[in-house]
Amino acid sequence: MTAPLLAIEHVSRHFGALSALNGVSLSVAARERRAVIGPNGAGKTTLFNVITGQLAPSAGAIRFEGRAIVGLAPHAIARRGISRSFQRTNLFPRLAVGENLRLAAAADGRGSWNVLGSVDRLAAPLGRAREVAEAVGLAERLAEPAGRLSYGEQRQLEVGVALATVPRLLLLDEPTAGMSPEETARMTRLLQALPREMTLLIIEHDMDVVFSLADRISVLHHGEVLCEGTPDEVRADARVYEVYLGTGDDR
Amino acid sequence: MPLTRRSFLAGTSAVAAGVAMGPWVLRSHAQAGPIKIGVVLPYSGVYAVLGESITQAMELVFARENWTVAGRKIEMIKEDDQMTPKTGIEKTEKLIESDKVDILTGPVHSGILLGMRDKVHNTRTILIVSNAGADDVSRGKCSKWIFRASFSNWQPNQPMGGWVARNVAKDVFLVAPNYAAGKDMMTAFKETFLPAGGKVVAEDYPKLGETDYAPYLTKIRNSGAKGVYCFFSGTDAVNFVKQFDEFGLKQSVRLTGAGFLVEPDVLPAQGKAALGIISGHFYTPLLENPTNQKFVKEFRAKFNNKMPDGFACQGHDTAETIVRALKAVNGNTQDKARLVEVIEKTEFDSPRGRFRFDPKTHNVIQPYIYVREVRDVHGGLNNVVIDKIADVRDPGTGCTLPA
Amino acid sequence: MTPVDLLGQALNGLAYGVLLFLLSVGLTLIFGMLDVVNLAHGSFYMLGAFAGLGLIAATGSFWAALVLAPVVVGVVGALVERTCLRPLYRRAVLDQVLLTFGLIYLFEDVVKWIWGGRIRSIPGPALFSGSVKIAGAAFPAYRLFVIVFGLAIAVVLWLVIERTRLGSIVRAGVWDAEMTAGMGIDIDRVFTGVFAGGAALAGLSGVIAGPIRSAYPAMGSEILVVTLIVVVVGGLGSLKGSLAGSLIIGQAETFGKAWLPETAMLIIYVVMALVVLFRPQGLFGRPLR
Amino acid sequence: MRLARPGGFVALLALLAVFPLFAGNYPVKLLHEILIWGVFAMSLDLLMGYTGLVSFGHSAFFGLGGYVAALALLRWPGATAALLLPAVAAALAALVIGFFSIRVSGVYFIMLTLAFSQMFYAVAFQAEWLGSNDGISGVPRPVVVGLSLAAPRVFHLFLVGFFGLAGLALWRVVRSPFGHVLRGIAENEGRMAAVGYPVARYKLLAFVIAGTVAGLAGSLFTQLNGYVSPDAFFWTTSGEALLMVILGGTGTLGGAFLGAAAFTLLQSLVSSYTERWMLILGLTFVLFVLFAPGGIVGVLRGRIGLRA
Repeated sequence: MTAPLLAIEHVSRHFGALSALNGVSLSVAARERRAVIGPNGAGKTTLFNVITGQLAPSAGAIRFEGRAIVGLAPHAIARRGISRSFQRTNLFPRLAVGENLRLAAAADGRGSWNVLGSVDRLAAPLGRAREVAEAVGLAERLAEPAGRLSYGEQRQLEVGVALATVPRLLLLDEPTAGMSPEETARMTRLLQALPREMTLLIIEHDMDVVFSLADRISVLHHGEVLCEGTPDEVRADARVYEVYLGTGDDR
Repeated sequence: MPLTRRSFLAGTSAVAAGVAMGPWVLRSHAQAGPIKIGVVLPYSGVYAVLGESITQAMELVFARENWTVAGRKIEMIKEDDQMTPKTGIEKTEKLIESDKVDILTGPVHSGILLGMRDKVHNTRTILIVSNAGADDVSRGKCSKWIFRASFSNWQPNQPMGGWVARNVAKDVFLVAPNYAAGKDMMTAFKETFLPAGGKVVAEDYPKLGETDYAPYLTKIRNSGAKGVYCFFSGTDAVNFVKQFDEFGLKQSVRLTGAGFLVEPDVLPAQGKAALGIISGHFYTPLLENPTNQKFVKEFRAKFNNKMPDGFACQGHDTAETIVRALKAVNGNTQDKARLVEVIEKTEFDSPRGRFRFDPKTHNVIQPYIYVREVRDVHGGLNNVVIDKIADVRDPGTGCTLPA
Repeated sequence: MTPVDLLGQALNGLAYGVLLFLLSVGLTLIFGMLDVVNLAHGSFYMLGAFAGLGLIAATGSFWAALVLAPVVVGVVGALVERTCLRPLYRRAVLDQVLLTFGLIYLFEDVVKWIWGGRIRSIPGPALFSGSVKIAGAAFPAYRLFVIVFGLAIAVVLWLVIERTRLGSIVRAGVWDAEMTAGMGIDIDRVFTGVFAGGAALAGLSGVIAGPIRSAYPAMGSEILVVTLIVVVVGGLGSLKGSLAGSLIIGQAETFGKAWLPETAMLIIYVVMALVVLFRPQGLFGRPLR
Repeated sequence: MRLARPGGFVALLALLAVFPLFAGNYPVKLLHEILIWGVFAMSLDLLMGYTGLVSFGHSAFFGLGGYVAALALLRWPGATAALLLPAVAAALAALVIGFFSIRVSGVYFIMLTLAFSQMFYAVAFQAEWLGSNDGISGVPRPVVVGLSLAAPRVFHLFLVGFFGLAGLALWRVVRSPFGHVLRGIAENEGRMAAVGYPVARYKLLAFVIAGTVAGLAGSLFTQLNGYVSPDAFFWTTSGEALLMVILGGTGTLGGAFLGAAAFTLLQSLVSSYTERWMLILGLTFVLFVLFAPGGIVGVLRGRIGLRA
């Protein structure tokens, strides 16, 4: 068996007396599409924040491609090949859509230290930005400031920015949150069409999206992994119904 | 051509009447306009009161002449230097280049004086310094074009050293703001203080603009000094003197200093705390010479009963120098070199005594440095003369005129 | 340095520190709650001194001025908050900087207009004129009064902020103004109140400082920087921090002047830089992020 | 950004170059101040408008450039002393100050930069070898490539050239890939880090570039006046530069220049006519903030508050 792409080992994170993560262990294989579900307050977003370095874990280790990443700054972790989208839209509102994507695509730093040159000469990131815009359905809106997009479009761009860095591991935090059914369907198709080389870790509340996308599902509850398995296994697990579906998370 | 010439002779006959014919006539034509006197002084901020005193006295002198000398009007162009070198230099430039003033006067701030020095020197503009005392301008940085009708920092302090050692105390604590003027003044004081057997117990240089002297006063109290010699002016002088009294030091330590410490700009704010302070200065409004009596009377009549101070005396002498020099050249301000020669020889009775410039440095020779004590006389706090030292001239080390 | 000397200097530092506390506590609460960098805070100090001067002239009593001048300055503060700052809360920090910077010029010139540029001395209360002997050395009675009075104000403020409903609203507001507004509190009025209160305290310190440091128009812009330093050293929005910062800076500057007069100016900046480097949120500030 | 369009910019420079042919010495002197303060304000705008770093300590570099130039020119009046040394000194200072300041943000950044500049002020104000309060005077203008800048016309062209080059360089910087990264940081620092930008290092380089340009402006200011004083370091110098930027319109280099021009003219002209200049200046700022938040450029665009 090959080493997992992402290995989370006994990670905890406390906020004062509150523990948001409590010894979470999780490993994601390369090319896998993994969904993380759980009721609100289960610690899902905290888990993402700990992986991407926005928060330091109180205890535990995280390895990406076999190398420890705990303690690295967010930008350094991103450079290793992990990219994420945010639950709350987190864009560059006054910059054009194309510029949002180009900045992300150029984040590897090549060319970005050029102090006197022209942005127009950065062929690779510009190309990548167009490609991603095409993929997320914003090819027509490249020149529009991101702040002027509709909510659904901003969600698409949110994912686009995460995609543009060409990550090996993509973390998506509720990409369809607040979307209309049509928008959700489009987002699902978009995600399904992503290349398999891009390993996916997705937090999602919409079970249709989860079941149509995920190879495996991890259920988080009270900062702990309740269970893990294929969609069918999880669907069959009574505990999941109890804590999550059954208790009627009202969203 | 003849016609033109005749008509303008008629037009300028009043001016030309006392003037030799020939080339002079042409020049008078060029000079029919007013004589412009540039003034760079602080008119805002704490030091505005200094600028005001100097300006008022100048206006008084010019008004005596009906604002006309040798048939030409006198026009004062006042600029606020805000006590900042940047602005002072900019205003100097404006007066020289844009207003094309005939004679420049000011400033209060030594830094501004040093900053404008090269500009003035290079453009051959005549500058009569009406306050700033930077010694350098009478030493290495003296200039043929610069006269000083006020004082050099050295002047009020050097004679005081020996006097304090002989009459006040041998163990003295020195305090002055930490900048060139403060240090220069203390050095000048020591020149005569040490040879007269004085001993400097300690010296401290608080920052300029210090508001709380408590740490220094505590040190003075515990140093065992019998006297303090200091230089402060403006806000610093008010706060130092008041806090000196507040700490109860006046009972055991005699406070002496350069005259600025207790000039009328700060004396009212100091109040009773200033009583008994001994200071050396070239002027006090109580001087009994007739020129001063007249000056005080006119000044108080014109400016709402305000007492003139040393700054007013400086303004008076600046303006008086200008008036006398202009009369001597008959209003011809074109020939600058000649004007310089005339100013150099100007001599008159000033409120402070017989006024003349030292030809070696172009700095005023103080007729006297008066040793004064603050007393409650003549219906208020006043600096009463208790002794005087005659003919105090700056050594002018390193000055070689004409430069 | 003898023990008497040490004691004397410590008292000097304490008197200065207490003055800084009265100045900085308003600024720190305004910072913490309104998120406003109020560069005009020094102007309120200056206005307090001049209002005190006017009121002493009118009433003949230092004590009347001590009570009334802060009220006058507080009203000016409330007006400034209502008319100038209110429209800016949702705008960039920069706009507030520019506005309050403009107010410095404005207040300074208005005062100059009314009172002239001359330095004015504020007569202290006759009760505390002269000096008293402490351990054999004379110390000004008025400064002792300042120390006691300032510390008393600190205790009162602490009680108000820690023990009253108003105080709990202010504390909540410092942490999260938006949330406080969500709790159904009229946050606008609280903002005005805090700003006016801060201004009044600055005015109070102006009156208190007057008999020691005199009154002149530039006094506000001169004291501003050290006040800001106290706030940063203590931590934004913290009453405890403001007190600690004031006392530390007060002692540091006083002993700096006594021992190394020519570098005394530097010491407070060094203290501040050290604090910011090793504890960026200040001594009692809430942790950054 | 109309001013920054290449054609317009060249025309402006040409106009500035021939200005002394039509104007007296005093307007020319005012123009020189505007050019130097304009460059100083533009360098600050690189931080404020483009990187989102509100520095209240930019005077540290202006003053340092001025003092280094003064000390150096008194010994060796050449291009090295006039340009190279001040630039290097300012760059090094910016590197150190920036390294520490960039670790904090917002109000703390404002305060820390303020404190650093005040430290310089304290040193200059008290150090005897720097002339303490009086500053350093009698600084000669340098001889650059055989031309003496003491000649007014040569100095004028030198200043216009300096302004042109500095303006062009900053214009290139804000349009370069690096400049775009800065804008991204100003817009959303957290996201820039999340996609992989080492944000602190980009900020530091911006800080160093801005500091270097400010140092050069300071050096030129010393050369203009033959004089430098501790005021150059004082926090109000930073404050005035901030005002210029905001007055002109944050995030537009041309606006910073316009702001410098407006401020300089306002201060010089108003103070020649009335003692109440501080009141008028203060009132202008207050009214500008309340009613024209986009600055002069905002008003010119007619769309107040909306920046492209």
